[in-house]
Amino acid sequence: MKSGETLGLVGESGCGKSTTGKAIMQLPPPTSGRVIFEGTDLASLHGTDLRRLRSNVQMIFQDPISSLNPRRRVEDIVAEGLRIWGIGDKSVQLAKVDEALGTVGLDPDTAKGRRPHQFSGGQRQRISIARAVITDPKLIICDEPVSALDVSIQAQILNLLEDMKARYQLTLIFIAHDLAVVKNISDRVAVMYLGKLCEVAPPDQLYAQPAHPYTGALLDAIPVPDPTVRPHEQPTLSGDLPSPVNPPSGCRFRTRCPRAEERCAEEEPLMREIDSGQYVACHFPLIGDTAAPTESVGALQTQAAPTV
Amino acid sequence: MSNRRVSSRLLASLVLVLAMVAAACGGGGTDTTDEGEEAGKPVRGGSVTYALEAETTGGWCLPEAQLAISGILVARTIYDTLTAPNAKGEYVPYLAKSIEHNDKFTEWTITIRDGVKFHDGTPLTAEVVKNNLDAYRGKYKGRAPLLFLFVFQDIADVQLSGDKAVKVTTKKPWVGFPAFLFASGRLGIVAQSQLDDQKTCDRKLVGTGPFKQVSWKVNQQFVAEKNPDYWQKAPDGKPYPYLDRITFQPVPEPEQRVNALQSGQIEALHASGANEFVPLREQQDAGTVKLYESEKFAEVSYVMVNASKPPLDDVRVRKALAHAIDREEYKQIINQGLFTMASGPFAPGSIGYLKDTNYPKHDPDEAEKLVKEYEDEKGPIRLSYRSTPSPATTAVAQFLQQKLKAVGIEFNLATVEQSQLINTAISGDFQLIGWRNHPGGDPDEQYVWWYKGSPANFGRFADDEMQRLLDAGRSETDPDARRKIYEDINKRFATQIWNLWANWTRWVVATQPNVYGINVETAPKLPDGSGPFPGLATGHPLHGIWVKK
Amino acid sequence: MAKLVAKKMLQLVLVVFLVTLFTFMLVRVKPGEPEDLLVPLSSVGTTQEAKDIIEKKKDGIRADLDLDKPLYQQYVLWMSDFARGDLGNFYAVSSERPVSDRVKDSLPVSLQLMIYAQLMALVIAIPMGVYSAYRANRPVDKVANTTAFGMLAMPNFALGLVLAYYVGVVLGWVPPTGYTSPEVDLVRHLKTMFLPALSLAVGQIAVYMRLLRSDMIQTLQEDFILMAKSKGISNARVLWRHALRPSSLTLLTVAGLNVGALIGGAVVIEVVFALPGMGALIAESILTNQYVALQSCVAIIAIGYVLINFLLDFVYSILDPRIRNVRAAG
Amino acid sequence: MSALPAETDVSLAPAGPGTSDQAAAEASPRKRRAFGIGALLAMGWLGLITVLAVLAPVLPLDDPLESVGAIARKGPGSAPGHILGGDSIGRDMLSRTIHGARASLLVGVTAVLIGLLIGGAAGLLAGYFRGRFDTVLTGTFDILLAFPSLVLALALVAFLKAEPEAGTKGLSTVTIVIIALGIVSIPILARITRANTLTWAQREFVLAARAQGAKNSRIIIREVLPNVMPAMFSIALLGMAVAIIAEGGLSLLGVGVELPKPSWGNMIAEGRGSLRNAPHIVFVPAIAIFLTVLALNYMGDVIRTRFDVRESAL
Repeated sequence: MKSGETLGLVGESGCGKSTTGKAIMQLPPPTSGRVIFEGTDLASLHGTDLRRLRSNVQMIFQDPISSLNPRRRVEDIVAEGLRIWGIGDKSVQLAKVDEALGTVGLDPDTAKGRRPHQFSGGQRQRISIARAVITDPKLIICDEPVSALDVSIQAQILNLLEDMKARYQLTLIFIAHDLAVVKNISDRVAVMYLGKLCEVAPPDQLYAQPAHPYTGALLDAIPVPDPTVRPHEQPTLSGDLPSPVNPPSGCRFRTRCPRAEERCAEEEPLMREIDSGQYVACHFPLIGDTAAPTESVGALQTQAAPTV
Repeated sequence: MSNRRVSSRLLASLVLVLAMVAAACGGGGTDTTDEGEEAGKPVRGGSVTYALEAETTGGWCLPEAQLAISGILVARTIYDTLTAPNAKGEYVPYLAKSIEHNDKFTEWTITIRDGVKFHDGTPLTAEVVKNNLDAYRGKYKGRAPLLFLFVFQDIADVQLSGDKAVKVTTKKPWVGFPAFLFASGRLGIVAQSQLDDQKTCDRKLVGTGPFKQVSWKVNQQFVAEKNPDYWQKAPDGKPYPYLDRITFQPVPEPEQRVNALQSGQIEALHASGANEFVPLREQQDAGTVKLYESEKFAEVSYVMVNASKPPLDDVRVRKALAHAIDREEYKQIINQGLFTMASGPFAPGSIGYLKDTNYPKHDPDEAEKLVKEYEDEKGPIRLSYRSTPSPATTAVAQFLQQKLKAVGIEFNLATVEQSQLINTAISGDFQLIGWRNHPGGDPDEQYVWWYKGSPANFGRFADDEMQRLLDAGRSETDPDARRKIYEDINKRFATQIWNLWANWTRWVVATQPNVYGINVETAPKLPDGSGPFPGLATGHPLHGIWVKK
Repeated sequence: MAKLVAKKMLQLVLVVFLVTLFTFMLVRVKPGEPEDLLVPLSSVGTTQEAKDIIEKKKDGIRADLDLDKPLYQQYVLWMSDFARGDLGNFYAVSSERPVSDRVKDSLPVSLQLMIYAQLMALVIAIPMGVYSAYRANRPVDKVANTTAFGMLAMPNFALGLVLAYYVGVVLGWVPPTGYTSPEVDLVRHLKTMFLPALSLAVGQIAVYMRLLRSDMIQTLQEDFILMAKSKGISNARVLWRHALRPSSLTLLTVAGLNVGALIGGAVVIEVVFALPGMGALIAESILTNQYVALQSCVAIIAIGYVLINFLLDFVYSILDPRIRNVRAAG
Repeated sequence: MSALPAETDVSLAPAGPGTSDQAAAEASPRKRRAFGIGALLAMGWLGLITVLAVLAPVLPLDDPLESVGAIARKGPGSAPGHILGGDSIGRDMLSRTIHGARASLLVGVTAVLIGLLIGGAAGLLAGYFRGRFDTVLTGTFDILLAFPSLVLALALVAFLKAEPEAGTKGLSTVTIVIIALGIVSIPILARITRANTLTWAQREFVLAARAQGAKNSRIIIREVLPNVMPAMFSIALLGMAVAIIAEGGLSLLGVGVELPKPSWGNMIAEGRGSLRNAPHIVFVPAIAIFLTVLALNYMGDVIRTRFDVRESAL
């Protein structure tokens, strides 16, 4: 990942998106694969170093209730990062809290003394964002930050995240199960299936010409707000998600893939660039008729290992 | 018994114990009974459940057993003693046919009754009696009597005298010896099989008594059924007992016993606390229960002092305790005004009884003076008092504590389970302890309790004068001289304060109105034709009990 | 499944080992020589004969308890005796009574008390719980709830004392004290057990009722109840046939777990009502320093408790995997 | 009620597993503030009894240890100046009841504090760190829980009780009872704290705190503890109730708070022989226990409802 970039990470529920997010934070450390942050393998860090590094990476969570401590006041929640690292004295901290609350669109004076339950879901997500940005992190992992919110609020929060990104020069990883949400905010979109990336591409390219059958199916599932367009005739995705503990052999998607052939069961497809900036892990992609070469082109580590 | 006048009422019994469950004796109350005349003819059959104040967890391997009143009652259903006290308190032959002594009271010949059988079918022989006596005095293989050992220290030898008699030789003249063959009902004659039983001697009981053991579940019940071959014959010519079955249930909480009787759960109980006398007398007035109360040949309730350890080895401290306690208030508060306060160990009617022994009067100022005197000399007095955890005994303990605190004596309380209390006393690991002992009988029976160095001298006072008096009393044959000796003993207690006297213990046996045969008027006569013993301190015979249908 | 059984068994063995070890240590660590605690007669011997008797007694106890051996051997020997049913003795100056004798007499009493209390609690609590769930937040429910709270706050020993006197004596309905075994007189047995069982049950009634009520309220909101109602099935039938069963799982779990606790938990009640059960036996053992007996009795109860837990755990994990998870979490 | 804390925690068990945090979180502020009349009464009684207990030595009461012969066994109202009458040896019942509250409340509060400090801390750490530490701790507590609690308390009291030698002072009986009941309450409080910690420690705000680089100690104290506190507190209230009752049970067995110092438990034990002619000696302290336990249980319940405490999943 490049600094300042927004990466959208998309996939069905349970496919390992949040795990990827947490793995980056080493919460808990991933069982395999590596996380390289500014040239450091995070798995090699322990104790204070790890904690200090974590403060450079922040998370915004899906559930606005669970992610804020109900027993603490907003001021304490937001200031926590500063206090942990002893940044500034009390007045500096207070000023920073006010500033952060202000930038996320909350009135610091009324908000500070209250507790999370006195806020609406959208406001709570704003608090989460204020908490995340207060220590000037480099990377923020947004774990489905808007999926629990009303549609009207979703847009506000997405806009706010865009603003924040610009204001604090953030790098964002934006996790969502919905391709539509990430389309506008992402510089690149990665599609994940059962813990593996299957396609990475800039959003416009991805939406216009999905290469992986799974991406295609996901795109088909987006409701189109145009009554003249008829729903797809063929069912988009059938069957249940196989167990991630014991994934199918070869290509993980083959059990649900309309294009699956014998090879898919025997050989795991590797990630390759199929178009400029568009990478796919499929033997029989939707674009370009060429079957995948048998030799690895090698690009991205498949197991949740973005680099910055 | 050829010779006696002795009227011994002795007995000492060992270990008795029982904390001072407040005791009895209602200011000369009458020994009530309103039955007798309308009782009619005894009926055979039926059963009685009798609630006892305690379980005898140690069992009834008699030579070794530590029996309190409840245990004695059970022992008297299964076993017979060689002698028994009669209406006048004289010890007359019971299981023995006769008991004779030489002129110097140093040789006692016990002749065995013919045709008596143990519950296992074996006959009562002179040899079994000899073995029993040897077992009690610690000379029988396999039996280890700890306390009777000392009671019978003055026995020199026990020998068979022909096949129908046993001859006991004593080390010195022993005037009151027949009383010791009763030993408060503890000296039952045990069958040979039980005597030789090493494992289950405490729970497989075989005697000659009116009832045979059926079962014993500890803390639950002891069941005994009629012994059809019992040697004592009722007036109708058939053997006693009248009842088919008797069941003893230990019910330690006195109020529960009264409750059980009132609710018809049981037919009889015994009790000695003021808290029980009050409701029982009310029910007697209402005609719902029948009482037999007795303060004859009573025990005395008291605080036993361990005189072997400072500060209680100093007579001034003991005197201060006596002066500190308001005995009149004790009577009102603890005994609800019911029982007579004791002046000494010997109850009214007993040899040695004195109305006024000159026991220290309530005098807090004098007490305080003595305390101060002692403390200036030897430092602060700190005492501890042990009693069982029952409400009645803790009330006594707290009352005493208040009174002593008022004269500047600190005093802490410790509760000890009933069955541990006796061990506490024996081991001497106490300063003050609530106690009840010395039932009336022959005063010589108290010998082991007070003799210098005796292990049963729980108070551990070692007094040469007392030793001299006790020895003199044991062998003195002249009644007047004897009385004088025991009066001196009584006075010696009042000046030395080895015990702090409370009240004479009054016992009551309460039954359903249709139960007869316990009180003196309806109880069976003794084999020699004399009247039944009126005291209740060592239980009562059970073979004459019958139930009107 | 076999793996689960094996794992549980291993756990069981471990817990039993630790429980017995704990009991064993608790008694052995107490200051003072065991034989002196059991026969506190050290200072009696003024004569050689008496000393001999006492020493012989203590030697016997030392040999009996293997006191000359190291602690771990004592434990192993005790456990192997225990496993063979030899629970040691009650030692007294005049007797040595096997503890197993007493346990044989006491255990049934405690089990009876426990079962009656349990049954009584369930029989009263279930209708109360069902009805107050049905009438949730109505006056009936509030009264029932308040009653439950009240019952929970009653110290069972004080309740026992009061019941014994007022119900047993003043009203004279049932015997206020004592024990009659069912073989002797079944009716009387049931009567004597009534008040102790009730005293013990009162707290449980409240617990069970509240438990059932809250589960039931949830069940009543489920769709299948609505459907049953819409089919015109009578309220009573809906409550008893359709709603009770799914609601009673938690109740039965808790009731089952209480079984073990109740065996020993009735100590005070047994003392109040003069019932010769295990609780009274343990109290007696503790208060009279009969520590061999104490060791064995406590071990019996602890093992019983662990076993019951084990069985319940096991049964329920088979019946309902959700419970396994919940329990694992708890 | 059962004298067993182990049962009691079950007993007061959940109003069902499905109570969601959502509900609590979204309860309106006003509703959260309001206490019902019941809670007010309960707090009033607890406050009153606490104040009386604390102030007992300076209140114009009779000496609780001094007998007045004339009022022995006299019922409430029958002796002027002694509104609750006298006990079996004529000590003022009102004074003894108030002084008894000192001992009973002291036992209840301190025993539970011991349980909270040790059991609470252990449960918190076990629930937070899990792993082997958790296994060992849970195992230990399971063993302690395998003993019926009153039996364990009784055994501990017997164990701790030194033979009273003249002139020496071992632990006072109050201390012994407190320690024994404290030890008994440790596994119960630990178990409940652990269960609650488990659920809270998985919340995302804990993750967020770790993401911000907070140390475990800070997370436990700042993030987890405040949330587990209501559960601990409500169980602590129940625990106090149980301890007060347990002291009574121990008193009845003769090993409770040492006489003549009154506790509600030993007052009942003392009065049990006089139920027939002086029932008030049992009833007055019994009612005091009843009301106190009722109030404690009720407050525990109120707290549980307000904070939506999750019970230990038994």
